[in-house]
Amino acid sequence: MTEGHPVSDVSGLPGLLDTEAIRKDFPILDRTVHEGRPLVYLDNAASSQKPRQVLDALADYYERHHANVHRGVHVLAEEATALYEGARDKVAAFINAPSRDEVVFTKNASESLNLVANMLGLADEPYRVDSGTEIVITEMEHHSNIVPWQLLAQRTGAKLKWFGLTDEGRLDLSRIDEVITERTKIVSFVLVSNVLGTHNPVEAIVRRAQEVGALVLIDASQAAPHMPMDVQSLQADFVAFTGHKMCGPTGIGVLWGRQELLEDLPPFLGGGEMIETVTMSSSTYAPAPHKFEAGTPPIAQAVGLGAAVDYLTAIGMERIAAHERAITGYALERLSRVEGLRIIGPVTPEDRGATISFTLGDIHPHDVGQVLDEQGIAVRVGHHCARPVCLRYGIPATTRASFYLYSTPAEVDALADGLEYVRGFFG
Amino acid sequence: MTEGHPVSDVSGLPGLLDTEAIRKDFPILDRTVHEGRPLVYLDNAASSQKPRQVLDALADYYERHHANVHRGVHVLAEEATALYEGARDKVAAFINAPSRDEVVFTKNASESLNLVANMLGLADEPYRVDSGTEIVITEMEHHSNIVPWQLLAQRTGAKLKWFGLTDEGRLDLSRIDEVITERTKIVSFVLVSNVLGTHNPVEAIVRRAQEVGALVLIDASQAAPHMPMDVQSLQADFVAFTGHKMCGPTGIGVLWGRQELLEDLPPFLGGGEMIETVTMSSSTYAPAPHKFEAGTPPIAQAVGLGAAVDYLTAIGMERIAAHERAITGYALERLSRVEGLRIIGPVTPEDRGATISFTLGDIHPHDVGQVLDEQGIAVRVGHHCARPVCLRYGIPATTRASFYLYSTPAEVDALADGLEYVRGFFG
Amino acid sequence: MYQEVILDHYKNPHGHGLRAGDAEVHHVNPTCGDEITLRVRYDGERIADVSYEGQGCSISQASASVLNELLVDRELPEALEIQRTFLELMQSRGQITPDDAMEELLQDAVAFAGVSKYPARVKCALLSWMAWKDATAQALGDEATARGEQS
Amino acid sequence: MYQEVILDHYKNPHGHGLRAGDAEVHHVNPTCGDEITLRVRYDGERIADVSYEGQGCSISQASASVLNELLVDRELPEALEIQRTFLELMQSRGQITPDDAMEELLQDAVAFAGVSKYPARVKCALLSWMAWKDATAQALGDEATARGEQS
Ligand SMILES: Cc1ncc(COP(=O)(O)O)c(C=O)c1O
Ligand SMILES: Cc1ncc(COP(=O)(O)O)c(C=O)c1O
Repeated sequence: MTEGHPVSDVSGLPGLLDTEAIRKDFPILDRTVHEGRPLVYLDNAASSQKPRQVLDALADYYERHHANVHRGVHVLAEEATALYEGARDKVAAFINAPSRDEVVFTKNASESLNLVANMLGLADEPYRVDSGTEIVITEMEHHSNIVPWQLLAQRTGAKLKWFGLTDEGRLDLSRIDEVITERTKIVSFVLVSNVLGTHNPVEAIVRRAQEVGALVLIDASQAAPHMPMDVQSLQADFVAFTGHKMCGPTGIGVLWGRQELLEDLPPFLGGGEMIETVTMSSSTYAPAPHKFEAGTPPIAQAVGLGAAVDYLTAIGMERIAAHERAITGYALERLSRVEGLRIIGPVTPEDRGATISFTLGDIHPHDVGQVLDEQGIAVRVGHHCARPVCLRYGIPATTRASFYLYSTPAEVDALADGLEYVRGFFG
Repeated sequence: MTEGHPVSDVSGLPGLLDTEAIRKDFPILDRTVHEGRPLVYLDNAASSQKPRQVLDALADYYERHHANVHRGVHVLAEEATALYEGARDKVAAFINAPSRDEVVFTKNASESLNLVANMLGLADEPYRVDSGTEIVITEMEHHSNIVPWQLLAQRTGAKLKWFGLTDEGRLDLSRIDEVITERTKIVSFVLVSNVLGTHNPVEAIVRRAQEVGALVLIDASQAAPHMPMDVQSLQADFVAFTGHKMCGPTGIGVLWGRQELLEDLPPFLGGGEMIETVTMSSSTYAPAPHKFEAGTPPIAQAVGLGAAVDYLTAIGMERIAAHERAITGYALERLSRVEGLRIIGPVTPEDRGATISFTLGDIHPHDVGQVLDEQGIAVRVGHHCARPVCLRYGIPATTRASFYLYSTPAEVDALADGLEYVRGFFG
Repeated sequence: MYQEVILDHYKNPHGHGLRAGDAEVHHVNPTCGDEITLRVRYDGERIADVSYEGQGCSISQASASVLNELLVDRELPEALEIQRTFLELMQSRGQITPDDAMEELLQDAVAFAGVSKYPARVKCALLSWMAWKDATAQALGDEATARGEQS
Repeated sequence: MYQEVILDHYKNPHGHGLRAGDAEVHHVNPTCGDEITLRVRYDGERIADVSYEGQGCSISQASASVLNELLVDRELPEALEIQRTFLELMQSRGQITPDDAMEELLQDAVAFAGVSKYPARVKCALLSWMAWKDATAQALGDEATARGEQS
């Protein structure tokens, strides 16, 4: 499928994409498991599958253009550099970055988040996080947006604070002025939760952070794959996301940062092309983004991410968002009819993404997941690298189904039917 | 080609591999550049090309098995985990690691080196690098093994010292007892230089380091692709290398470390699967290697590296080393006959790798490289991310030709002829 | 993997609940959050009781029930042999098909053979067994346990 | 890319060497180590001399020679126009084919059009031009240079 994904409405749901055409792009979706059962892949929040267009871009890169990037004067080095830097242009356009130089390639969102935490620990004033200052996160963060801040707090003596959650699975911002204070240096929060699905309100948090002069980092790992992203309208200082959840390869992440900040902040990892000049006793650094890209970068992976961005853009992020809204609405309704099923997170489709966590009676999520798997249905079970959320809701773990542009109403039906079977099995 | 690379001796050089068969595995080597000139790829020290076997492993992974690894209870998650962890087993066997848990996957060698530097800055005694302690490197290091130590020295107040170089391009170990002292915490050096080609003597350095209780980190980025590696016989504490130089994908590196050290040392990046348990206020960490692998790892890239290791092992690292020795000997001889050519580094094949740097009269390396490129010959020019080496030998840059298992005597001839042409062109 | 025997033990666990003991341990499987609190009571080297309470999946719950059924009233060396055999079976990645001798020794526990094919679930099956061994070492000293191991 | 004209300038550079000047700058291209020391001497807004010394590839050397030939004896606004046009050509990634007007303005410098296709080498060609602009700003003040820019 190269162009035009006509909206289908066979199921009667408005806004669905032509998944029949789209699914042809994803070779793995043809797979069967457990002796011939068709794969129903509902683990997209953990990682998405890859379209042929991305795999072709990878193969073409390695078969025709590979060399190390930068500073080469031969054809392959020039082609590889053009492809790598071209991927940066594509990503910059995808998130509406004011400048391509604001796009730093990392290995995953976790590195992007750690990069910011470490830069702030090493920075000069006014950015420096040290004792007497505060870091603010939320109780619904992924471990990758908790642990770096715990480590930074331990190393610097700064205080780690967080926003709690309401019973409905939303951020409790009622005491925002006490949480974000004049001592706050950085507020880092998730745009869409990978457990609850909650889409968080950016504006209120950014406004308060700006009031007190704190920087804002947004973890868009579960947002960038699913909706139009505009870093300028978000008004954050940094945005992090990861390639493998948005049809791209593993091994590539992105950190977007405002140019002045990237210029002012110190480098983190050293080596390779991040320098301007090196003597044994001292070095000066290249301008951003290269300052933050030590060593041979994930070249092929950036090229693959560029192809993923092209693929998503050709379909249209607005249309992908609409598709997922329709599927999520349908799934929420279908699941609510499964006896004993309790959704952890918002139960209606407003301000939420296509990730639904739930418990099923007192059947342990591992058992739910395993019995679903035997029917070919792939969901994730556990704490989804966000254990504090489970603690908050007093449950050891959840079962999580998460949808993407290729998910169909029939897959939602398979999930609901599968859950009924699970209930019977352990009933 | 799947098996048996009979030794060919058409060229009369002993020990050559059957490059005709091997080259069929590398699609890119069929490429032509600049209107039909066959590609002569002599930039292997910057990055190697990839055999079909590795590209097939990548495609198969994405088309049939991809999911996020660990903690999944569905078929794809289990398959992806088995493939990812299987790659760890392969790498462990390739370097003769006592335990698979000593193999940490990073994004490249630079991250591996930075990881050690950062761990030591954060470690408790007896490993801790701080003011009053010393770090020892050499003047022939890649920037990736200089800058992390400069950054560490700046942050901690430790002193950075280094071994100088002899006129012949070898380490000057004459004052080893003054360079490595009781204050030394870590000695980090390159096994094979990426500029000079020098293969450094490990034993003398390790013996002295052990005497004073310093740790030893070996940068094997230019060694692991080219010769049998045995981390046990090296007797180092850490060994770093990178996938893309050894027929593997970009975006993957390795840090091997002794188990007790990996257990004792603190984590560096936080998030994802590197934890054991997380609450908002504190976390405990998973055992190594996972403690050092924050976030979704480069899954497909590890699988690709595993396939590269299989490929290299099937041919045999001893035989690859013999092939490169033969090619290097031939190249040294051929190049020494080019008028005005000065080799920077050892001029005979003993204790050196298949990387040869040189200057050609006072023709600037950029011009040498560009005119070679017009003939289809890809070499690298510049300081090769090891600027102190150029400073040491009083030259702004070098031209560097570097060989690998698919390099042929005919390619050496093309290089020598090409250089004669360059001389004429600028003469 | 969900043998009838396993489901039975899950739905009707043997010896569930905490009773008096000589030692108590609390084990957690951090990867999935399964937890068990387990007590052992010894009468010399005879296992007088294994009592437990926990939360977790059917596999970890059923496995604790089977453990109780198998080990209570045994002498330590014999119990250790059962534990060792079960461990071996679980770590076999589906490669071991239990023979008659093993079936006789492990009884209901052979039903877990299928679980060994699922690396993510092996830890669930072993949770109570690891806890029991730990509690035993606390109650009788490492030495008794180690002695048992060599037998 | 290696036009005869470029090779000629490389082998026989114009105005090479350092002579008296109103300002001196030293520029380095960190990616390849090319270096230039360049002095300008002004007579009002007329360029009385551009003298230089450096090391680098044929492109950077030839480009400095062309600069000397083109700019000496010009008035500043005209020189700035030449500089701007050369910059535009070099940043065109091979997309601009110089027309007659450009050829007239740039003279020998149009030979560098081919270099613009090689991103790694564009900086070499621009090294002396950036140095000249910097030296001019030092000699005459930023203002004069900026004024020239707007003309
Ligand atoms: C000796 C040496 N060390 C370290 C590196 C860094 O490797 P990477 O760029 O893959 O991080 C290289 C390669 O560029 C190298 O040649
Ligand atoms: C919300 C959120 N943040 C961060 C991450 C970390 O992404 P990665 O594992 O690619 O580093 C994830 C995904 O696992 C996520 O869902």
